[in-house]
Amino acid sequence: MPESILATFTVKRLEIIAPDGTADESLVPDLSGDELRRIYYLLLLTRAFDGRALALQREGRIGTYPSVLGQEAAQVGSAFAIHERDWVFPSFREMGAHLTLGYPLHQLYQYWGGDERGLRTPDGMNIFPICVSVGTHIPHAAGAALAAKLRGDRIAVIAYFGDGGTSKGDFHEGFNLAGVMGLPTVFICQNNQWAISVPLSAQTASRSLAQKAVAYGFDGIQVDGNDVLAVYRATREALEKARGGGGPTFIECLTYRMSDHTTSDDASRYRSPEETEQWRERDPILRYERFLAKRGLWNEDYAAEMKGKAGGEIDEAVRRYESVPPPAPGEMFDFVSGELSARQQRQREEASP
Amino acid sequence: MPESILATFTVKRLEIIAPDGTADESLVPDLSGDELRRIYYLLLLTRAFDGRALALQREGRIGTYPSVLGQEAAQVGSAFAIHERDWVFPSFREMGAHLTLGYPLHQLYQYWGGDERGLRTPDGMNIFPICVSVGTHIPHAAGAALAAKLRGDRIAVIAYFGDGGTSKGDFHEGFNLAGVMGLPTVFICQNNQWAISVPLSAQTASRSLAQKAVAYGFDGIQVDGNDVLAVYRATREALEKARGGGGPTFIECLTYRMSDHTTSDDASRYRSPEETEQWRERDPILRYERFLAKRGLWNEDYAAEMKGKAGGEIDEAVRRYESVPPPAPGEMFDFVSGELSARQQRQREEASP
Amino acid sequence: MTQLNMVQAINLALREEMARDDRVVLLGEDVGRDGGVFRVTEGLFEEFGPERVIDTPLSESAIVGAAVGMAAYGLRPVAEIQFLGFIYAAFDQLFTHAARIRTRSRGRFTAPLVVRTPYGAGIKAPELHEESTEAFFCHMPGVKVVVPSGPYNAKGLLMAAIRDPDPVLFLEPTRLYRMVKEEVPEGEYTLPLGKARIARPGGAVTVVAWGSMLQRVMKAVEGYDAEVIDPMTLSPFDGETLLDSVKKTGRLVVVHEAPLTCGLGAEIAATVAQEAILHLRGPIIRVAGPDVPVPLAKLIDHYLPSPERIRAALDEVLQY
Amino acid sequence: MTQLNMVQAINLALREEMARDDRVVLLGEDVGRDGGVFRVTEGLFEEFGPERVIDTPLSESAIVGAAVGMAAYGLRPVAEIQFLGFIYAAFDQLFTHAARIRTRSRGRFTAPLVVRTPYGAGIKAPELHEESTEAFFCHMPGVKVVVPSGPYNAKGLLMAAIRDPDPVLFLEPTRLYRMVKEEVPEGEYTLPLGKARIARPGGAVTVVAWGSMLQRVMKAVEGYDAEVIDPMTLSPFDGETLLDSVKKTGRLVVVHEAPLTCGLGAEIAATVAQEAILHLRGPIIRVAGPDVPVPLAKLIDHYLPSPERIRAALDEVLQY
Ligand SMILES: Cc1ncc(C[n+]2csc(CCOP(=O)(O)OP(=O)(O)O)c2C)c(N)n1
Ligand SMILES: Cc1ncc(C[n+]2csc(CCOP(=O)(O)OP(=O)(O)O)c2C)c(N)n1
Ligand SMILES: [Mg+2]
Ligand SMILES: [Mg+2]
Repeated sequence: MPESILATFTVKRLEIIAPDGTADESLVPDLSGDELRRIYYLLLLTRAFDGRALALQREGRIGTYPSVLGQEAAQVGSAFAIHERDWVFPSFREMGAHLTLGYPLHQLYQYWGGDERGLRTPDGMNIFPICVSVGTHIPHAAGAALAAKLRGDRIAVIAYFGDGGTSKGDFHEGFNLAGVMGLPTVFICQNNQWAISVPLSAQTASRSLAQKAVAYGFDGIQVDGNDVLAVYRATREALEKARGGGGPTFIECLTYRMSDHTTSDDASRYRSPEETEQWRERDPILRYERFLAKRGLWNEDYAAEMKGKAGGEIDEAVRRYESVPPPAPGEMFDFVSGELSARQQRQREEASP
Repeated sequence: MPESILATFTVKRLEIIAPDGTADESLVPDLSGDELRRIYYLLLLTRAFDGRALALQREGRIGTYPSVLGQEAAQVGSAFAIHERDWVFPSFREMGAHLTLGYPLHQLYQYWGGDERGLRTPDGMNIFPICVSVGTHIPHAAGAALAAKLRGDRIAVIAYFGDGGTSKGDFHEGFNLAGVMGLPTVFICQNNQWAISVPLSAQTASRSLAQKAVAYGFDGIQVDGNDVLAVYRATREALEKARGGGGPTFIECLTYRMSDHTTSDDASRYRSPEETEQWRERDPILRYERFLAKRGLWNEDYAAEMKGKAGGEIDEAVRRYESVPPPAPGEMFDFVSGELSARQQRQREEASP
Repeated sequence: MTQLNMVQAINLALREEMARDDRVVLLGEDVGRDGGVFRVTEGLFEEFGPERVIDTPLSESAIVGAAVGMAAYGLRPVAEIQFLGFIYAAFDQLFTHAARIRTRSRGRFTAPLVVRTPYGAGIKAPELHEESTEAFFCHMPGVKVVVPSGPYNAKGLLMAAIRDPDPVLFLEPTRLYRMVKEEVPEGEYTLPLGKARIARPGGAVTVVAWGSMLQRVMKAVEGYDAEVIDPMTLSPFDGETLLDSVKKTGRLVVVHEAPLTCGLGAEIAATVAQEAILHLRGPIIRVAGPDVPVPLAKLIDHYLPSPERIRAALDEVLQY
Repeated sequence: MTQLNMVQAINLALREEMARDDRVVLLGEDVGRDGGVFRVTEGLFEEFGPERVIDTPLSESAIVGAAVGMAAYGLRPVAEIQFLGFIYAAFDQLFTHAARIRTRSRGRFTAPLVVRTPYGAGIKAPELHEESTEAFFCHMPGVKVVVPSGPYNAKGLLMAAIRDPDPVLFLEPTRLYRMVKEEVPEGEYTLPLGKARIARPGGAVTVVAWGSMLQRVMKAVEGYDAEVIDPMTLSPFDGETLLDSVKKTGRLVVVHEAPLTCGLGAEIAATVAQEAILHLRGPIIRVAGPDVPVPLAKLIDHYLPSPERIRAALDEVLQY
C-alpha cells in the first residue's frame, strides 16, 4: 500500500437563526420564553455596559477599555450555558460573559478604572481573574480541569480567548494537554477577525480556527458567533459532553469586533469602514430581536422597557463603582504572599506611614 | 444551512519498500545505482558511528550520548535530499543527517565529548548547531526561511525534531509563522514513539502527527520512517516545493528508537523488550539491503566491504577527535560577544593566568 | 535640526537605518499598517513595504525566535515586543538562543538583532503594561540592555544597537515617549553602547537612575550637590564612570522602578562595595519599587519611588 | 533512623506528603513510570498510581501553567521541570501567573504549588543541564526560592515548600544528589522557609554559599576563622542572619556558580552595603562564575569558582 489515506477529518459549522430571524426549529434549543427573554436582556445589558464604559473612558472616569460591541451573542450565548459549579477562565474582552454569569457590574468598572479590587470574584463564583497576557490562561483551564477530573467533580472548565490567542504557544500546550488527558474543557474562541490591527489572514493560514482541534484529537466546530442560539446550543452540548467525561471541545465563534481594539486604538488606520459596515447588518441583537418577534416575544415597547431597565442597572453600577474609596497604599502588599517577608513588612510600613 | 460541513482534510501516508524488499516501482525515486549504494553506505556509516559512540561512552571517552539506532533511514533518507545551499536546523539526535550532509565525524564525537568546538560548522555548510532544548529551534528555521524568502534565495530550510518536540509551544508558533507567511520550510519529525519514557499515546491524542499540519494550513504527510526511499522521496518533493515557493510541508517519519533514550537512560524501566523486538524486524538497513539485493546492488561481500570502509572512517574520526588538545580556559570567553566588556576581559585574565 | 520627541527620534533612527542597510527588517505585532501601538513605526510600512515591516502573528516566542533565524541568515532584524510585560514568553528564545548562538556555534553564527519594547510605568495602562524588569536581562551574558533617556540619545543608541554584532534589548520608557522634545539631527550618529553619561555633575553624592526615574531624580536633586549618572546601557554596565564618580563623591544612591530585591540596583551597589568600598562614607542606598507585583493605575504612584523618598535617601547619605 | 542521600530524602518527603494529603499530586516529564531522570520520584507511580503521579507531554509552559490551575482549584501540585535549563519556557507562567494570581484575584485564588528542578553544574551533562540562574527567580515577588544543601534539610524544606500557601521553586543541586548520606528521620518535620543556617561558626569573615558551592566553601575555609552561612531559602533571603554575622565578622565573601553580574551575590552584597556598611572592614568580594554561558564538560571546571579563588578572596578580605 504505497501512498494511502491515513485519516480524514471534517469540521462542521452551526447556525440556527437566519439574518431575517427565521430559525431552524429542529435546532432551536429547548428554552422557555422567559429564558429566551432573559438572553435578550443580557444582550442589551452587555451593550449598555459597553456603551457606558466607552463614555466613562472618554470622561476620564475609567482607563483604557476594550469594547465588546458586536460580540454580545458570542459572550452571552456561551455564558448562558455555564453552570455555577463550572470554572471559567476569561481573557480581557468577555464583559458580556461576566455579567451573564452574575459578576458584579460595578467591579468590572472598578477593574477597568485601574483598581485591582475589581478582580476579586465573589465567593461562590468560579471565575478566574481577567487575563491580560493573551492566551496564557489556557493552560490554567487545563490544569483546573485536570484537578476536577482527579477529584471526580462532574464540572466543566471554560476558557475564552480571541483569534490572536490561537497563535500563542500556550494555546498549543494547553490544548494538547487537554486532548491527551481527555479533560473536561470547553475552549471558546471569539474569532472577531482582528487582533488589534492584524487581520485573521495574517494570523494564521488555517482555513478555520475550528480545524486546529484536529491537531489535538478532539472536536472543533465553528458557529455563527452572531447567532446567540447557535452559540448557546454548541456550548451547552460541549459542556454536557465535558461534564460527562467526553473530553474537550473547541468552539470557534465567528464574529466581528465592531469597535476599535481599545479606547487607545484607532481602527481607521488599518481597516475600511465598509468592512465594519457590512457586519453592522449582521448585528447579533437585531437578529435575535427578529427571532423573538416571530415568536411573539418582542416588540418595540418591550425593547424600550428592557433598555430602560438595563440603563438603570448600569447607572446603579456606575454609582457603586464611583462611591468606592480609592485603595490605601498599603493594599499593594495585601496579597503578595500568604505572609510577608521581613523586608516586605518594612516596605509596607514605609509605603503607608 | 444549519449544521453544515465547513471543510474536510485528508492526511496521507507513503511507503515504497515493503519489508521483504519489494518496492512500488512507480514510486522508487529516480536515483542511479551509485546513488542507491551511497545511501546504503551512509546508513552503515551512521550505524557504525553510533555503535562506536556507545562504546566510547562506556569507556568514558565521551559523555552522555543519544543513540540513533533504528532511525538511520529517517535521517539519511531526508538529509540525502538536502542541497548544499539549504539551511538545516537539527535537534540533538540527527547524527545520521549530519554525516550525510558531510559534517566532520570527529567534530560530532568532540561535541558529545563535552567540547563546544565540535559545534563549529565548517564554512560553506549551513547547519545550525545542535539544539538541546527540545523544539525551540523550530522558530529559528522559520526565521531563516523568512530571511531567504525576503532575499529571494531559492533555497529551503529544514528543521528536525522528535515526537516530543511537537508538544512544545515553539513548535506551534514556528509552524504557524511558516504557514501564514508561506515560508520555504520542511519540517521533519522523527516520530520514534518515545520521548524518554513518555510514549506517543501520552504525548498527544492526535491520531498521527502529520495531521497537526491541518492547524497551520499546509500539508502534512506520514511516511514509513524505516523506508529510506520513502523518506527520501517525500523530503525531496517537499524541498522542491519549498524552493519553488510552494510553502511549508510537515513530514512525519514513523520510526522507532531502538536504544535507551541516552546512555544515562534505562528503557527497560518503562517499556517491554517485546515492543523493541517487534521493531527489530523492521530494521531500516535490513529492508534496504533486501531492496538493493533484488536490484543486484548488494550481496554479503559487498556489505562486508562497506562495513569495513565505514569502520575505517570511524577509526580515523575517533583518532582525530582524541588528538585535539583540550580547550584552554580562556576559550570560554572567545565567542560570548563580538567584543568583551571590561568586566569580561578582567574575568578572562583571571581565568587564564 | 528638528525638535523631536522620543517616538519620533526612534522612528527616524529606524527609517534611516532601513534606508542605509536593506538587511534591516522590522517585525512584531501591529508594527506594520498600524505603525505600532505607540506609533513608533509609523510610516515605515508605507515607505518600505510589507517585506521590510512585517506584522507577525501574536506569538512573542516566535517573534524573537524568528529574529534569531533571520539574523543568523544575514539580516538585521529589529523585533518589537508590544510591551515588556509580554516578553517573558520569549525569555527562552532570548536566553537560550539569542544570547548563546555565537558561543554555541563558536562564532560561525551570530544574532545581530534588536528587540525593542516599551518599558516602565507611569502611563496608567492595564496590568503588565508597566513593567521594568531590566535586571532579568542583565543576567544574560551575550545580551546587551539599553535604555535611552531622551530623544537625542534614543536615536544614537538605537543606531548603535542595530549595528551591534550581538543581540540588544532596547527598552523604551513609555513615560518619556512624548514628554520632551530635543534637537535630533538627521543622518548618522551612534552613541557607543556600554558608555554612561554624566547627566549632571556634582561632588557630594552620586545618584544613578535610568528610564523615567532619571527625570524624577533630576528634579529631586535640585539644591543638592549631586552627580547624576545616566547609564543608558544597563548591560554591560559602565563601571568605570560609576567608580570614578563614587570615588569622588564617597556616596551612592541608586534609584529604579523595579522591585528592590535583585533589581539592577543590587549589581550597581555590589560593584561599588567590591571595588570602591574604601572610598565610601556611608551606606549605599537603593530607592526602588517595593517587592510586589507592579500595581494598577490607582496604586502606581505609591509604588514608584517618589521625589520625597529620593530626597530622604540623599539626606540620609549626606549625614555621613 | 536511616542514612539517606538527597535523592532518597526528597523521595521520602514526596511520599510522606502524598500519603498525608491527597491533594498533593506530582506532574512533569518522566516523573511516572520512569521515576524521573534522577530517580527522585522512583516508586511513587507504583504506590500512588497514574492519577497522583502524572507524566505530561513535553511542554514546560503547560506543566507550570497547569499547576497554576490545579492549585487554584484546590490541589497541591508538585511539578518537575527536568532541568533548570528548560524552565525558561515556563518563565511567563511562573512570573505572570504563579507569582501573581493571589494579588490579581485579591486573595480569592492562590497558587500553592512547588516547582522542583535539578540545578547547578558539576555532573558533566550536555548544554543547559548545568544552569544556576536562581537570581531570575529571586526577582519575582510572590515566588519563594529554596536550595537544600543536604539530605536532612532537603526533606524538611520540601515538606515546608509543599505546605506553603504560595509558589515555591525548589532547586535541587544535582551534584549533591548522591554525594553524601545523612540521618534522615521518617515522618513529619519541616524547616521554616526564609531561615538561614550557620553551617560553620566563625569570627573573622562571613562566607555565604549555597548548592554545590557550599560543599566547596566548607572545604576551602578549613584553617580560616570563617563563619559560613547556608541560606537554604534564597528568596525571601534571611537578612537578619546575614547582617548579624557580618556585624560580628566585619567581612563578607559570597560564592556562587551563576555568572557574576546580577547574580544573587549582588543582592546579598547590596543588602550589607545598605544596612551594615559601617561594620565592614573591607570590600565585599563575590566569587562567582564569569559572565559567559555555562560551558560544556571540558571547560566547566574552569568556569566554576575554584577552591583557590575562594581562598584568594578570603586572604584578600582578611588583609583589612
Ligand atoms: C501575550 C500578549 N501579547 C501582546 C498583547 C497586547 N495585545 C493585547 S490584545 C491584543 C490582540 C488580541 O487579539 P485577539 O486574541 O484576537 O483578541 P481580541 O483583542 O480580538 O479580543 C494584543 C496584541 C497582550 N495583551 N498579550
Ligand atoms: C525543552 C526541553 N525539555 C526537556 C528536555 C529533556 N529531554 C531531552 S530529550 C527529551 C525527550 C525528547 O523526545 P523527542 O522530542 O521525541 O525526541 P527523541 O529523544 O525521541 O529523539 C527530553 C524530555 C529538553 N532537552 N528540552
Ligand atoms: Mg480578535
Ligand atoms: Mg521521540
